[in-house]
Amino acid sequence: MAERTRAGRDGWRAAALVTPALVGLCVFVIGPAAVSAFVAGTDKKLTGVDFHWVGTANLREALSDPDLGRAVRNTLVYCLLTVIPSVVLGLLLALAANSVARGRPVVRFALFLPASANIVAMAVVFRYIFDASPDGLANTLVGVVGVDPQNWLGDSDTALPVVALVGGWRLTSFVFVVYLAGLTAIPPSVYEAAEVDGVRGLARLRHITLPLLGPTTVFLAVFVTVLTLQTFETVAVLTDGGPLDSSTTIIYYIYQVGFTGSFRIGYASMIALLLLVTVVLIGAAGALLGRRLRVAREDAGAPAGAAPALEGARR
Amino acid sequence: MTAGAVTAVAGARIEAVGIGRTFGPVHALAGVDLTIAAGEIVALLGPSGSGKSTLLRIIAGLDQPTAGDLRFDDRSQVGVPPHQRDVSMVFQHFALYPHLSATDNLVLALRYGRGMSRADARDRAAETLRMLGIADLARRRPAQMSGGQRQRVAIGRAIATRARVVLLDEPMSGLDAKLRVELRVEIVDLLRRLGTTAVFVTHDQAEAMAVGDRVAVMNHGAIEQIGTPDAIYDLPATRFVATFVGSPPMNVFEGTWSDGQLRGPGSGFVVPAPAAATAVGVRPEHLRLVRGASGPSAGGEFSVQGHVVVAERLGAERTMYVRTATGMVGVRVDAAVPVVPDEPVTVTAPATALLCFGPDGRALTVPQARQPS
Amino acid sequence: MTAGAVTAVAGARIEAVGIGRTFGPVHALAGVDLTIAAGEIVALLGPSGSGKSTLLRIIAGLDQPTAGDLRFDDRSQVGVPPHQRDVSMVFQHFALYPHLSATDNLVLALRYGRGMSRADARDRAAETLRMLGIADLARRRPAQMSGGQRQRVAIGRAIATRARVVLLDEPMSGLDAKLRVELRVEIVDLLRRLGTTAVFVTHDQAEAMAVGDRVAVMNHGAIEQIGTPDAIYDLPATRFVATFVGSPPMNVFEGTWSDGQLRGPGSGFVVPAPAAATAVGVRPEHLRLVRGASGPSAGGEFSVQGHVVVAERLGAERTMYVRTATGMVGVRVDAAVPVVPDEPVTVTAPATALLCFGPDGRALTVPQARQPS
Amino acid sequence: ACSGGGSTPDPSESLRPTARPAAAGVDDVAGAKASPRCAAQVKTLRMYAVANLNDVARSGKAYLEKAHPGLTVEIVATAPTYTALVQQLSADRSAGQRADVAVAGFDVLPTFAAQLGAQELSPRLLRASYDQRMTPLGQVGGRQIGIPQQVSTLALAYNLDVLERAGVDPATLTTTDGVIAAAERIRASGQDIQPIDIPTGQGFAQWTLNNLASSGGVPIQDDAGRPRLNTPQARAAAQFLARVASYGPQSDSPTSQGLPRFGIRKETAMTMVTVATLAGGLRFIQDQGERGFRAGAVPFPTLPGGTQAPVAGGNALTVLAEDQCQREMATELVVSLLAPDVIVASTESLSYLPVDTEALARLEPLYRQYPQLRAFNDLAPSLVAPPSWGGARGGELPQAMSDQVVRIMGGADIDQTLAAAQAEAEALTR
Amino acid sequence: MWPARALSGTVRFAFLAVGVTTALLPFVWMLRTALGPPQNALGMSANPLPSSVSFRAFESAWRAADLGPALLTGVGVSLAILALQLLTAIPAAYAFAWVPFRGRSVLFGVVLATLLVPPQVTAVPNYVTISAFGLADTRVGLVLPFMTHAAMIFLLRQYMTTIPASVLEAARMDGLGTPRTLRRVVVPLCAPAIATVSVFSFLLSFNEYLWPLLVARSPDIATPPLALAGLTSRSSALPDFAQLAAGSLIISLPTLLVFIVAQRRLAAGISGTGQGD
Ligand SMILES: Nc1ncnc2c1ncn2[C@@H]1O[C@H](COP(=O)(O)OP(=O)(O)OP(=O)(O)O)[C@@H](O)[C@H]1O
Ligand SMILES: Nc1ncnc2c1ncn2[C@@H]1O[C@H](COP(=O)(O)OP(=O)(O)OP(=O)(O)O)[C@@H](O)[C@H]1O
Ligand SMILES: [Mg+2]
Ligand SMILES: [Mg+2]
Repeated sequence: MAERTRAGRDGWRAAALVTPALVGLCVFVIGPAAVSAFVAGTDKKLTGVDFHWVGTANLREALSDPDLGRAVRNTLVYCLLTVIPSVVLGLLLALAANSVARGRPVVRFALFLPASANIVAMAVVFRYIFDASPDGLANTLVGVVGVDPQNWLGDSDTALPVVALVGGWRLTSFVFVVYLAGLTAIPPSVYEAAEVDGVRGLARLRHITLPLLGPTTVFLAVFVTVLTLQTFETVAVLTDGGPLDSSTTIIYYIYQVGFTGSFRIGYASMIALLLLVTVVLIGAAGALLGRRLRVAREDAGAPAGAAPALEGARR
Repeated sequence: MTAGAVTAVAGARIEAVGIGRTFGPVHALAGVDLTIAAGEIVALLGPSGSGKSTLLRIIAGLDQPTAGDLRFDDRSQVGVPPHQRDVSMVFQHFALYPHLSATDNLVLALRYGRGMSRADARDRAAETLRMLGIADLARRRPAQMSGGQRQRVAIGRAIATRARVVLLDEPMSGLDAKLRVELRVEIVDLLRRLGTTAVFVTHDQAEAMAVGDRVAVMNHGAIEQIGTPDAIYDLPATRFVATFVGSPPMNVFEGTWSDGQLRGPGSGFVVPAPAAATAVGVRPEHLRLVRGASGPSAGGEFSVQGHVVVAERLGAERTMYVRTATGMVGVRVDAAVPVVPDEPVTVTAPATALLCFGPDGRALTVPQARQPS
Repeated sequence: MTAGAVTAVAGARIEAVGIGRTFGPVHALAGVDLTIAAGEIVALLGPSGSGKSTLLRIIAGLDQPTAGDLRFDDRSQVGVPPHQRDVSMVFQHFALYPHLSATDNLVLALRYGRGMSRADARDRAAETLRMLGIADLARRRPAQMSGGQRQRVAIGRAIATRARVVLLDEPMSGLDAKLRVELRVEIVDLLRRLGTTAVFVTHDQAEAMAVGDRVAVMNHGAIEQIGTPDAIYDLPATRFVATFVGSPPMNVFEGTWSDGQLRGPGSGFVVPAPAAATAVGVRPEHLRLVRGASGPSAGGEFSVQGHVVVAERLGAERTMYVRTATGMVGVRVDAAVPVVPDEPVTVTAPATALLCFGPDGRALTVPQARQPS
Repeated sequence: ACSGGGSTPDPSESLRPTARPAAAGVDDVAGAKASPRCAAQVKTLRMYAVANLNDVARSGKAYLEKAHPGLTVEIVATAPTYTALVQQLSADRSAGQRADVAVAGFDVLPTFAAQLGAQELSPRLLRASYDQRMTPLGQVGGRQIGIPQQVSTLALAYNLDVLERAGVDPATLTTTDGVIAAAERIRASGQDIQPIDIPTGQGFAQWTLNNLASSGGVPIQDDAGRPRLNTPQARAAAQFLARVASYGPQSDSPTSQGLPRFGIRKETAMTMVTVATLAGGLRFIQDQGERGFRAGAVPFPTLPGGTQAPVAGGNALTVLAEDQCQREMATELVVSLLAPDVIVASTESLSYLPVDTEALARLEPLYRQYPQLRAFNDLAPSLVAPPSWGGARGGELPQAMSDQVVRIMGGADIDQTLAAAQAEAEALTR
Repeated sequence: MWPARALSGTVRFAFLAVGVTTALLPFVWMLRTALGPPQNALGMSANPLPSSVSFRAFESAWRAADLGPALLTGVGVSLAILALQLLTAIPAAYAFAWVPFRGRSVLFGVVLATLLVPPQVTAVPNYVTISAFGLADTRVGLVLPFMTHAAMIFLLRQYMTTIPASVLEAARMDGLGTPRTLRRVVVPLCAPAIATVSVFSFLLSFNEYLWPLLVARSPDIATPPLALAGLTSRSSALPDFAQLAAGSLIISLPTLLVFIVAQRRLAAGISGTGQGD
């Protein structure tokens, strides 16, 4: 009885608290997403007002669209090239920056910069760093090791890696910020214990620091993946998805299909819907798997809740 | 803990000579001299901020002294990193590796600090956990253990390496009062059997007395007194030691000295005292409670009057708190003595039970009757 | 704390009837009955997880019972939100608002919970801090205070509202042993003068005994015994209470009963015991230590043999731990008794000092000689 | 004009030859003025332009608001590109917000006609001095959807210093063969410079291919609007482009990359540019003084034996208003924006081909300053309308065709790729 | 032992130096382009110093793109968005962290899933909504669709779970009620996290491009990225790179400033705890 009134009161309280946010999300994200899910079944054009229900035509087209296939592949390559290196580099930089005694603010400031910069503004610079000219900065650098000048952004072999490099440049900075925060949260006493135990250097990194950064890494894995999947501006300002669609990612492809060319917003919505469903499914599966693993691990040991009971039995 | 056979270790002799440590303007340690015999257990006792942890960390090698020398068995340890000192440590709040099982917590130190093979390390870890009676915890992580269990694992980690010196920084903090009492008996027993030299930091005087072969009482970065628990309790060298050790603490009464006598304020006590005494102390158990107000004391006996405020039952006895003109006085009485709040009483003590302190806080005379037992 | 005048409060009478609280499968409270008189201080004592906090939170209104009724002065409080109950609380680790000064910590509760004007609230806060002798802390934030100072502010926050019931959940946790002892005297004195009803949760038996008018010993979500500290100590109702209260704890020896006698294993003790007794307990202060091994006891006297293991000096006395065939035994001896490790000794106790327990852990007889003092 | 070394002028000015306020009006155009009834009725008029047409649009606004007191002309000129403009228009249409006048790039005209509700305009309402040869460029499927306002086409700029050192006569740059021969000689002359650069991004590859094919008499779109990429002319054009690509990396955009490489960094001897960007580029090169060079420009070469039939680029003014009165007012605005004064100002800032003969006369000082520009005005009669691809997905064709050309320039088999391009084009225009 | 330490120190230093250089390089380049003469703008030499220094590009970018009003608009809009996001996210985060209600985890999952919806597909429906309220081409229209951000709810919730429960219970005992608990206790305790999410929110809003493109039609409410894009397109002849670089630097200033001011707090806000002391 009491439980119920309490739950009821909490229910109202919760409703009052989440309503403003939910209204915002419903009106400006979920609602439009639902509209877009509907549009995904039509041949609507961005430019036009008339449209027809086309059933699963868009879905069938998407499933056999070679350009979408390439965009998916490009996205995976892009993720591979940005996520892992930037997480590794960001971590290493954070570890290094965390251990320097002097000049830490300078290092921190410099490494925060890329995450804070406006990518549209930075594009001007990056386009010329990766200029095809032999005098381009990138070409000058690779020239030092004897590599011929490359048409970095103009060659379908190098465009995606270069875009990924720029994306990674920003992402590394973001990862750095987050890992630096994670590192400061590790209690120093654990490190001191390691020091006395003689667990040092790489062993310390492997057995202590990295495992303790686990939660931060999980957080990053989620956020970085979302950020990477949504990569749009980096592609737009550097290559427009080209040359030959070699740097078109899924999000950019959605833009291309729905906002340029023949403005097929219906088909673009279908792709967006597929993307959303896929990622949510993967995320849900991941969460489920994570829970399974955790449960399995706790079964192997003893459930946390058993500890007090055992303690009592011991007496 | 099982009393299983334990490979004994040759504990190291520790010598600290004039150890100082400053943090900017703060003198955390101001010239500490301390010699600890091989295999001895010394309790470092002192209030918060007195420099206990700092001294321990310097012994461990986690911190470097700004002055003085530290020697283990006559080898200077200054500049030697912790893992080369053959010390191990139990940290306040244990500092277990939260992501590792009990076994792995031990294995890590053994493999990387001692270079043991994985198999050997596992064997040693299992043996240690068994010895501590927590073999069934082997696979649990710290979050899945109770406080007492964590404590045992932390101790296991410290002794598994068979280090010649074991340092314990408030190893009982955060544990139940009851558990603390139980565990400290076990820890001391274990350390004794291992034969390691041990330094045990605590700010609980009862714990220090119970655990240490000798107790070093620290205050403001210096050791005020070091001695056996008996010596510390019965022959405190300073007023600080006298009041810090003992629960309820020694009652200290300020007075003014003249003509070989110390007088309390108003119509307070009058007791014989050596020159320049400024205060006199009496332990609660040396005080006697007399019902009703009585006249001033005779024959050098200590006596003050007051009213009963509150009483605390402590096991077989009771501490009666009496409000007097010179402050609250704690008197140890038998549990059978009835408590009547606000009852006027007189508190007396024989002259032999008194301890006088000079203006610098040092104890002035040791009454003949009181020798360390 | 200054003994300044305090506006007294009419404490509320608290009645808990069959209070139960389950968390899923866990029975945190299993039918608790408890009546606390107006103005009384009850200490809730019990091991970790015994349900002390749960009971306290139900009294506070922070949690709702799944069974039973709670009444303040005969008005049921079920469903009444905490701030309408006229209770206040001191939390474990104090739970001060870290971003607010001492004054503002108090003002917040007064303004919003009691609807006082800003000026009135400030006055009351200042008055309360003055009363607690920490007026100079008024503008400091918790991070800038020592543990003891925070504790005082937390108490100030609880009493400033003049609530009729003050609840304290391990209010001393995290404080120095020494400080705890000092502060509890002050707290009790203050609560007495205020006249509020108070429930004081602790897992430290010494604290519970010192603080409570009555002590309620909890175990597994139920109250095993409630009574004055003397009753709890001298007439424990169960084996659990007997061993949980007292430090060092009561020694309990398992035995097998036959023919009106309980026999220890091997050539252990033989004592007269009521039918179905399974164990006998003796407090350390009732045991006597006899040098050397002696024959089996005569005349119903309790006697076991063993070897001295270790001794702990505790103020005027010493606890000697003796390893016997039936386990480790703690014996309270005078500090003057010398300690010779491994010396064979016999430990004896008069029959009047013995307490027998049945298979369910309940105390079986109360020896005549032992009445609550 | 050639100031030599001296002080560096403000480049932002040198890059925009002249930007001056212009006066718009319709006084001299019979029937262009809205009826009094409509003038009284219409209170607001919305005009959409891309950012660089902001100044032009403002002239029209100034005129119209003066001519019709009480009228407000709202100018939306925040879109940086024509595509962005279409996005804005589409969003407004979805929201029920109507546009009255909009600027449309030639390649999005079909979208304006089919989707955005562009109205058919009457060329009869134009000034007599309007260059009638331009009007076909604004037609989609035979309907006059827009009135060309700024018209441009492709040009080849060259570094005369380099050419002379290599012994190349710029007069030989009229055909693709001549260009290739010149490139060979430049390469042979041992100068550290890329002989030729033809930017391919943003649909320019399709434009170049079409331009060349068209010079052979067969543009890549037939009169019925069908793709025609498997012709010998297209093949010859593709061959030329493939050959060009062998001289080094080709730029993406002519303005942000091709011209800077040519004019600032002097990395290329010849580069394809648009006429519109020429004046700014030439002036910038001149202003570099010592560090500059002699730059020339010719119309983009034809296929061997071909004739100049350049494919036009640029934009047209369209009327999107459906309501009769709104349409009248919108038309008046469009006509006013085609006033010679506006054309002059617009051409001075960006060297588009003037669409008004009177304006042409008044631009004489500009042509005296940049004689290289004069030749392009002669192309007006032969200008060819850009392809306007129909079908549901025709809008994607320029990019798709450009990609195919890029493929060819990247070394793909010409016949196969053109066949694939044809197939793709047919599929998209179906 | 010592040499090994020194070596690892050197490696670390070298690594950091490379990292810092890589991070700074594009900015140095931009500055060099903005300060140098136009002939120098695209000189690719490795020399980071311009051959001569002049600030005229900054002045001309400022004038040509109307950066003054644009910056004001950008900062104003971003701050308004931030305020709305905090107002909506703080209560929601609190509910998700501390108020149990049925379907909480599912709802939280839905909230998180909104992070995955591409802005491209919501843009037009949102424009329709905004227009329906007559807010197209207004600053309010620029602000409103961003009134809530799931990432902010998520981050704040994570942080709020580290507030000791007893502090919130103390507030309950004190009778603060939920709104006051939020304002007087939760918000001050979450200050580090709020600072952190504010920085990220400001960053995102200030650099937003697609939405202002659709909504901001009058040049006087153009946001900085839009103004910069206009700068690029307006000189559709040869772009003035010095001017562009200068413009880019100018519009990067507010976010840089925010980062400089907030950098100390950033770390604390992401994974610190709400313990307060
Ligand atoms: N890293 C440090 N920087 C500055 N001052 C320090 C540092 N470590 C310790 N101190 C200061 O040195 C003094 C002694 O500190 P220490 O930690 O040794 O005391 P402690 O006796 O262990 O106290 P506790 O019982 O609280 O642990 C204190 O005044 C403390 O503030
Ligand atoms: N919110 C909860 N959810 C689930 N179980 C709970 C919850 N709160 C308490 N419990 C369980 O109820 C039992 C009693 O807990 P409680 O906190 O009251 O013990 P306690 O006596 O206060 O212990 P401690 O001395 O450790 O504070 C424990 O088994 C505990 O695990
Ligand atoms: Mg310490
Ligand atoms: Mg509790």
